[in-house]
Amino acid sequence: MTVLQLIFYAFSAVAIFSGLMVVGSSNPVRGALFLVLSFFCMAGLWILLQAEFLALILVLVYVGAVMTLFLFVVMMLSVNRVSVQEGFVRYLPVCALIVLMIVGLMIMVVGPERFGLTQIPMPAAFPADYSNMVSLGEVLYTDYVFPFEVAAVILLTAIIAAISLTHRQSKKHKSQNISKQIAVKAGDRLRIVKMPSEPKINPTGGQ
Amino acid sequence: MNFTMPVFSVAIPDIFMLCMAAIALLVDVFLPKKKRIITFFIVQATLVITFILTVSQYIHYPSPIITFSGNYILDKLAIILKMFICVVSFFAFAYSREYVNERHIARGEYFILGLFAVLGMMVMASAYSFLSIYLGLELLSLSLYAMVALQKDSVDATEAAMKYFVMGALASGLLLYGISMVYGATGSIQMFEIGNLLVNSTPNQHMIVVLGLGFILAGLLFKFGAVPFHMWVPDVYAGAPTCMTLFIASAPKIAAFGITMRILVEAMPSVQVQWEHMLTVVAVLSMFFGNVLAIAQTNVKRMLAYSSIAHIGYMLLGIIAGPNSAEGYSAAMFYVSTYVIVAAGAFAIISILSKSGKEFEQLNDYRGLNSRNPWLAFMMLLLMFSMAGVPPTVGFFAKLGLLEALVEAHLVWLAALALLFAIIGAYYYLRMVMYMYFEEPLPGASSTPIKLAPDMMIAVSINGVAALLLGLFPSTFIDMCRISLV
Amino acid sequence: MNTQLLSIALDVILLPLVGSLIAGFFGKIIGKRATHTIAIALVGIAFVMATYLFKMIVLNGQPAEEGVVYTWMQSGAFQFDVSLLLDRLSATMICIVTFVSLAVHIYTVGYMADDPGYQRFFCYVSLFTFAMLILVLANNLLIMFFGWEGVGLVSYLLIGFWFKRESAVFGSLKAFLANRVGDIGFILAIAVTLTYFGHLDYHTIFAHIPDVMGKTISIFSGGPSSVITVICVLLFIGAMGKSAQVPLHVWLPESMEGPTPISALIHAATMVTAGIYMVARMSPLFEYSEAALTLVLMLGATTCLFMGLLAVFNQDIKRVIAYSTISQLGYMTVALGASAYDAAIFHLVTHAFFKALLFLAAGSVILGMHHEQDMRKMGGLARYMPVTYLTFFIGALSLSAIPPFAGFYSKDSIIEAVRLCHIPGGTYAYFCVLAGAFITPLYIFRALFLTFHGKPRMDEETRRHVKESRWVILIPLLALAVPSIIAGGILVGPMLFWKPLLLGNSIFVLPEHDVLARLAPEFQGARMMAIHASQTLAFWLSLAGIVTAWAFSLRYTHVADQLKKRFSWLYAIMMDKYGFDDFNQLVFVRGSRKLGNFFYHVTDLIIIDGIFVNGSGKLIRWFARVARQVQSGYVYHYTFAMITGLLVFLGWLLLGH
Amino acid sequence: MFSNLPLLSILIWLPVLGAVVVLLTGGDKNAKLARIIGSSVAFANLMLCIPLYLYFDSSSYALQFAENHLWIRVYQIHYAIGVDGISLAMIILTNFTGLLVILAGCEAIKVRVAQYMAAFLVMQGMMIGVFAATDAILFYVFWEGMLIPMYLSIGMWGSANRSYASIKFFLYTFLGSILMLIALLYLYNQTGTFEIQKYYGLALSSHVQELLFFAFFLAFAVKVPMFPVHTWLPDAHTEAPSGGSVVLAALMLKLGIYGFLRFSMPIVPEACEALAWFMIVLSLIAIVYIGLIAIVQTDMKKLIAYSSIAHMGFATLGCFMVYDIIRHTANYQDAYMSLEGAVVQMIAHAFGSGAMFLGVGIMADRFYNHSRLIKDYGGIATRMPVFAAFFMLFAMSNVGLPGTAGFVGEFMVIVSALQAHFWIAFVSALTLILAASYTLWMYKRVFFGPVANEHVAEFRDLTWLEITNYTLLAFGVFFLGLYPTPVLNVLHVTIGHLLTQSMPLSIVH
Amino acid sequence: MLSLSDFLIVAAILFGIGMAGIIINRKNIITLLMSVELILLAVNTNFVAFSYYLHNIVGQVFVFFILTVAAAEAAIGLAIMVVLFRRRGTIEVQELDQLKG
Repeated sequence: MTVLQLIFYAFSAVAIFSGLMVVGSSNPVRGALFLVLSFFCMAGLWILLQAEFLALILVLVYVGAVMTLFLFVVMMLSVNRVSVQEGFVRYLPVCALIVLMIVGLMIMVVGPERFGLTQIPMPAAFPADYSNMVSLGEVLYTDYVFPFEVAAVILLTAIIAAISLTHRQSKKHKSQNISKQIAVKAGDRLRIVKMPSEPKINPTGGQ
Repeated sequence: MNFTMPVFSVAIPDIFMLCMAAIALLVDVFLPKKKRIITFFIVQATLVITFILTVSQYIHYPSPIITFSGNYILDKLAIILKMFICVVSFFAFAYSREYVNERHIARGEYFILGLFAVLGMMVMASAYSFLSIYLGLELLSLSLYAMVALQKDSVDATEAAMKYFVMGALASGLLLYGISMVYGATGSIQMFEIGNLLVNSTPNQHMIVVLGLGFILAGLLFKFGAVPFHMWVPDVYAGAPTCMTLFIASAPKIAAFGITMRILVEAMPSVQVQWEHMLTVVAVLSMFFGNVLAIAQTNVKRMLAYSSIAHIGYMLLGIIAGPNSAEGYSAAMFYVSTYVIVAAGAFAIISILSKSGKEFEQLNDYRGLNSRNPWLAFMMLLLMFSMAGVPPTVGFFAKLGLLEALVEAHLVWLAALALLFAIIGAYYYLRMVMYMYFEEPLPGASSTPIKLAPDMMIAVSINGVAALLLGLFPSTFIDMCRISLV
Repeated sequence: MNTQLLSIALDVILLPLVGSLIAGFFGKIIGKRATHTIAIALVGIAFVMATYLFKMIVLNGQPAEEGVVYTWMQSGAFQFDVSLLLDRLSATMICIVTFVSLAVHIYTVGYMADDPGYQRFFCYVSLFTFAMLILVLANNLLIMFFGWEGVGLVSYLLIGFWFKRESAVFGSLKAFLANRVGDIGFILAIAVTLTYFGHLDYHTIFAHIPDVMGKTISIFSGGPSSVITVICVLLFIGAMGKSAQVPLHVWLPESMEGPTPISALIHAATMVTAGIYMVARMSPLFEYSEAALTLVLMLGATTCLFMGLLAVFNQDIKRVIAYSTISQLGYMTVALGASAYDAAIFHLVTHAFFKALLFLAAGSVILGMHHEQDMRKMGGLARYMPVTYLTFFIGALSLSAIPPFAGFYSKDSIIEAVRLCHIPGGTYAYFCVLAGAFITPLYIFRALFLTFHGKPRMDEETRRHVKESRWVILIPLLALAVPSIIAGGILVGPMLFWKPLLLGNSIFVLPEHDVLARLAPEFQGARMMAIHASQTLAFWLSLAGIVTAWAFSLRYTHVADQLKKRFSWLYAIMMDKYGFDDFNQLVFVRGSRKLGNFFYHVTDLIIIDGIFVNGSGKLIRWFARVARQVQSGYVYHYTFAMITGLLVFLGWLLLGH
Repeated sequence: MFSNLPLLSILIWLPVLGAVVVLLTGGDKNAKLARIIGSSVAFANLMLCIPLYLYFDSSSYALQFAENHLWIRVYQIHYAIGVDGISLAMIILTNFTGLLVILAGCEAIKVRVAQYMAAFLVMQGMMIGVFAATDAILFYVFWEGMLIPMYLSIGMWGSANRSYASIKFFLYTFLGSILMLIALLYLYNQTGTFEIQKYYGLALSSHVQELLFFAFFLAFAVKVPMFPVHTWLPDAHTEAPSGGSVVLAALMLKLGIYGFLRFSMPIVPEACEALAWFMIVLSLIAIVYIGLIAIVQTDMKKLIAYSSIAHMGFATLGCFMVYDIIRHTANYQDAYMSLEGAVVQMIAHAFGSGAMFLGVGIMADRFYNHSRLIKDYGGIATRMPVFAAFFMLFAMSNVGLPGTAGFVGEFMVIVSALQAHFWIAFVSALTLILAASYTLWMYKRVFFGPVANEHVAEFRDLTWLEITNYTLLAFGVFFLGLYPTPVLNVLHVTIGHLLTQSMPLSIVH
Repeated sequence: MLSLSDFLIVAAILFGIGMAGIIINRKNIITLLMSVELILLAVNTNFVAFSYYLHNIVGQVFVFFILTVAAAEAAIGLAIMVVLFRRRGTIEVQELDQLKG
């Protein structure tokens, strides 16, 4: 076992474990932290694949920004306490079975039979002056300028959406809503409740 | 570096729309609240101009142009899809105006996000690589999620948005996984290249592509809302503000059709047998469950949601028949575009009948609509019969094309099955008509005549009459669909 | 060819129609008086014309004429013309029809004077005359069928004339349906004829008989049947319906619910004889089918005897006469079966006179009794209604075949003819007609005695009002009485024996069947025939009948009662009219309704509608209700479904291929 | 003058246009105007039939007054119309009935008059379209399009159970016609055209022919309707307004027969020949079984509805006996009568049962709760003598009395049936009794007897408009009954041509 | 030596965990969002691995965009969740059942 393999298995194992913890932990804060862990591990794997730039981005953007956002929201909504999960255990076997089967199918296809080293050998090593970032940058602003622009628009959209969704309008001004006034029905204003009348009391006292 | 400068001019409509979206955004920010209606007009104007630009492209670019390093294509399909998208979106926004106005929905943001969604669809229409497809799809989806949630005071709308979002995210995850597989098998994400590379694929490649196909189809069918990836449809349609439902139910389906054609027909003809089989099952299930479940509904929006599932099933028939028939794809395109018009009309009627605080969604609300507003009832009638596929409405000719393709492709049994489900479907459309025409309105306020704003009336009339006129004179429309898919 | 006569014949047909239309459309406007004047005048003219035609054709011996009025329809190889045939037979018939019709028209003026449906009645009666004339003058089976159904319709309308009366309406329906059973036979006969002869015109049919004679048609799996026999049997089934032969006779007694003039016109003199006429008309065909003739003979004989028996036990004066009519029709049928077509027509003629007479007289009685028809409530009416009594008596004698009344000649000829015929079943028929000779006077004189003799049994109130009817009623009676007496004597020679016969070549008899020709040598004139009657068994049987009737109904009524007790089972059968009605009610009426109900409620409503139509709808709705539970609202269920779906597809795509 | 006009198109679209105009009159405020416009359009349409009849060349089987425009390029669908003898007869009948229904509606319909007029005018136009269309898809469009106004008219002006009946009607017929659509598409794939004429004499394997036959069968059998797909009809007829019932009975049922004549027989002759026994059996079932069911009906409209099914049995019988006849006699001429009988029966039935439905409507409109139950009536003849007389006439036509229209078709078919087989003729002749039983028994209970109750006692006799209507119908009944030649003359050549087209090779040789 | 399939298998497993997280999770939506992130992570790993072994930069470009979009997606998802929470006071998945049937 080479060092690379060792690193690979270690990172993979941790990544998978923390993935499981993300799904399984009952506390979202802990889940988020495990997610961060698995991101870290996967970033490690990416570096093994010589995608340094992306690995760094992953850590920076995800761990630095997105996960922080997650945690922020969790804290803000104070939903970190969670009620007991009924049904979790009951449905777990079925769900697990389905997922295992689907993963099994996937592995069957992507397994060594097709993607082993015999089929796809290790690629030739990059030249020494190879820079992942450069080669990525070269195509990003040329060949992929169109997707790049679209991605920018997506971000813009996300900004607009996030703001307009979470922004609460201040109720400073008061104005009439005429259509509402017109649409109102008598039944909305006054509800006549029918109640059983009082039992009749004999005024003479019943004697 | 062998970089060639992209032909920017082919993307002028998209670029224009993006610019206008930015302008609208800026304008909206600085407008006082009362004048925010201007945003609406800017958005609508953008759509109109984009439409015109696209039409001019139709004239100027008779042959396909692939540019932006293969990420972008401008062919007849893209142009016509864009035209449809613009038109349908225009109507969708037009209907939204009053609806949005009456409720606590941030109006400016709604239309701006809408414009971004339209932009996303434009990107989809022109996308020629998986990357552009994905990005366009996300641009569309993210806008839609947000727009559904924009009615922040509505329990249903927020819940719908949340469900839509979660499931949509899962679906794009599936799609991406599939894309990664195709990429892994071919080393390319560009439609044309993939198509070429897969022509002589090794069995290994083939297997991987099939796996990818399964995931990609799951993602695509989710966008269409086909069984078993349909579960979001009824909830989102019912929960979203009606004008939003109208929007979701209309233009995105056209865009989704576009990318489906690109992926299945242009990139993956090598696994045609597989996707035909899978689509067949999905189509049958969709037609069946869509139609059957619609029967059980009392909420009109939900009913139409299920009906849209069924209609997607029908549309898929065209794609299934496509490889073995001359007109299959164009029939599917005709079907989806006319369905979109009809569905938009139906949701539009619901939305313009709905008043804040009194949504017009239950079947019972439609009792005696004929005596309250005969014209509106008549429009609804036309739309319902069109959905049921009764001639001379356009729905019939749409089905006719599909069936013709199926018969040509020797799938007569599928045609028969489709029609059998159409009968089940006809039941609930007829029930709708029954409520409108045969029943007396419920006593009380809901028996008074309904007055509508004239622009709404005109828009609905255009929609309804289109269902009839496109039926009487469908030739041009069909030809457009054919041209785009030659 | 001289078609002048034919156009007169056409006028004869159309005049009553005009009368009918006037009475029907304008009756209310022009009033009763004008209505009956016009109707009577038109029928009168028709009668005069008919007489003229009779004179020209029969007496002067002008050749028969036929002609097409217009082509009704032409389809493929087949052409159907509205065409008329005026020959000796039809000329004779139109005379009788118009004469009886005229008598009834006049009689109606008195009989229906107070009825609110006066004009309507004239409309119907004239319409009936029209239809009957068409039937008679038709030149092909189809047009005959037109008339045939036409008279059926009018009969239906007339029986149900008093439509507020339940029994009348019921009777009319029954009459129509029973007739329709026969009509099936007729129309099938038409169909067979058309198929094998290619045409429906009489002369064409007759001309092609040799071609068709050997042809067979397979109906039963047992083996092929001769086409001609099939046609004849089917035609005869039609005749059975109209001419009330067993078992299709059931309607005739019920038809007595109609006004009495109708009973006289339709159910005695004219319509019921349509069947006889038809068989006579088709004699060339029947002659070639011994099987059919046997059937005719046997059924006629059965009808003759057994229906006569029923008359003996009936208490309703009109019904007695009605059963008598059936019985007499049986005689005619027997004559047909014996190939003595001329005798049948001869009896038809005499019967028309005396039966109309009897009916009208009975009507006079009923009118006098304020529409009481039960003979047990009559008695001793001779004193109050002498003219009626006299005419009824004449009719009864004629019916009883007492020489020299008209009925004698015709009936005696029939009995003699049957005696001589060699057709299978002849012996049975002979026995029946002889027994009939005893039964006939028995019932009619029983009726006579019960009605006109003995002590009056009506209530006091009625008795005070009983008086002789008005002259408009009596004139027809007297007018009919005359031919009832003399017609027989006059006609017997020319019609039956003297060559050339009165009906001449209208009727065709094979030489080996020609019983009348065999009788002819014995015939030495009407007077001699009457005198020789005393040597016939039939005559004595008739007398015995009269005596028995007298004995049981006037003298020894208690014996009758004792016999009734002794043979109560027999009496019960008689009272049940052999159970035909019960049988029909049970099997056909109730059976068809049961079947209909079963089909409707079980097959249609439960199986087709319930299970298939609504059932599939319900199934789908049920499934929809169940399936919507899957749409639980939970995101994890939704995604679960998605992923399961994906799994299935992946499994299928990856492993299945 | 008329030869240059697109007469058929005018006939089709004038009512539709009229419907639009009528709708523009708006609500019931302008009911009177709506009535006037509606009836004048219907009248104008009927008048237009006169040149149609006059200029029709009955010595030619070719399609006349033909118009042909390309409609949908992709599928080569043409707006192709034209008439032959059969369609001419049916078109005239449609216009005749159309006018009657509109006139009847003038009196009977009090609410949503404009919509009523419009619905029926559209229906009329569509039906003319069906009879005139010579392009399969055009035919189908009209065929189905007609369902919409019919559905509405049952549902909007029908009685208590109208929703169920209307939906049942719609789904049933929809179910029937879808398979036909597939069959048409199949043929299109074989020939590359939707022109019906091009389908004739197509060499199709017998297996395919049978499949096509059943596809067509379902469509047309539902419309006719034939046992066992007849159960929509009693409900639809019963619940429909009387005008709707009239259209259903007088015209819509005919479409089924027309379909058999236009599609099944000439396109798949071998299958028709092979399965003729099947059709004959079903027809006979219709005649007897349905006749028996009709007897026990308690609802007048249901009774007449069932009787309609039974009568249509004759039409189908007439259509499918030709094979047996020709096999037996080896002569085309002999089979004419069978087919012509079927067509005549269609027309005759329109008069008879149409009039009876109108009659029930007339009674029900006078009854306080619009009951159609036989037991609620009785003694009508006392109160409404004129009506009773008219109704008797139509009842007699229904019974098939010679001299009325009802006789002609039945006669022709029964007589032809004997050429096929004795027992077919016999069973079909049973209608003589069955029809008489149910019709006259109903007549007896409704019209005869003492006046049943105080509601009946208040009945007034026919109004002038109703008398006009009934006189028109009576004219039709007598005309066809006494002198069917003009109708048949139009048919001969067409029927002859149809026969040669519909004979499979196995018989011809 | 590490083969391509090793990476792909890890990715597949992560992908499965992500899916499982969505299916079995009944508690809060945050976990759902995180599961989606896991799925995207798996996909990204796929792309990166392919990119490396196929010597093709496109995979990495794709990942670049996925990361961008995922961030945007997360933002919108969280925003919607906030809106939902404000409206309903809960983000429990099993209480999102107003719309059904």
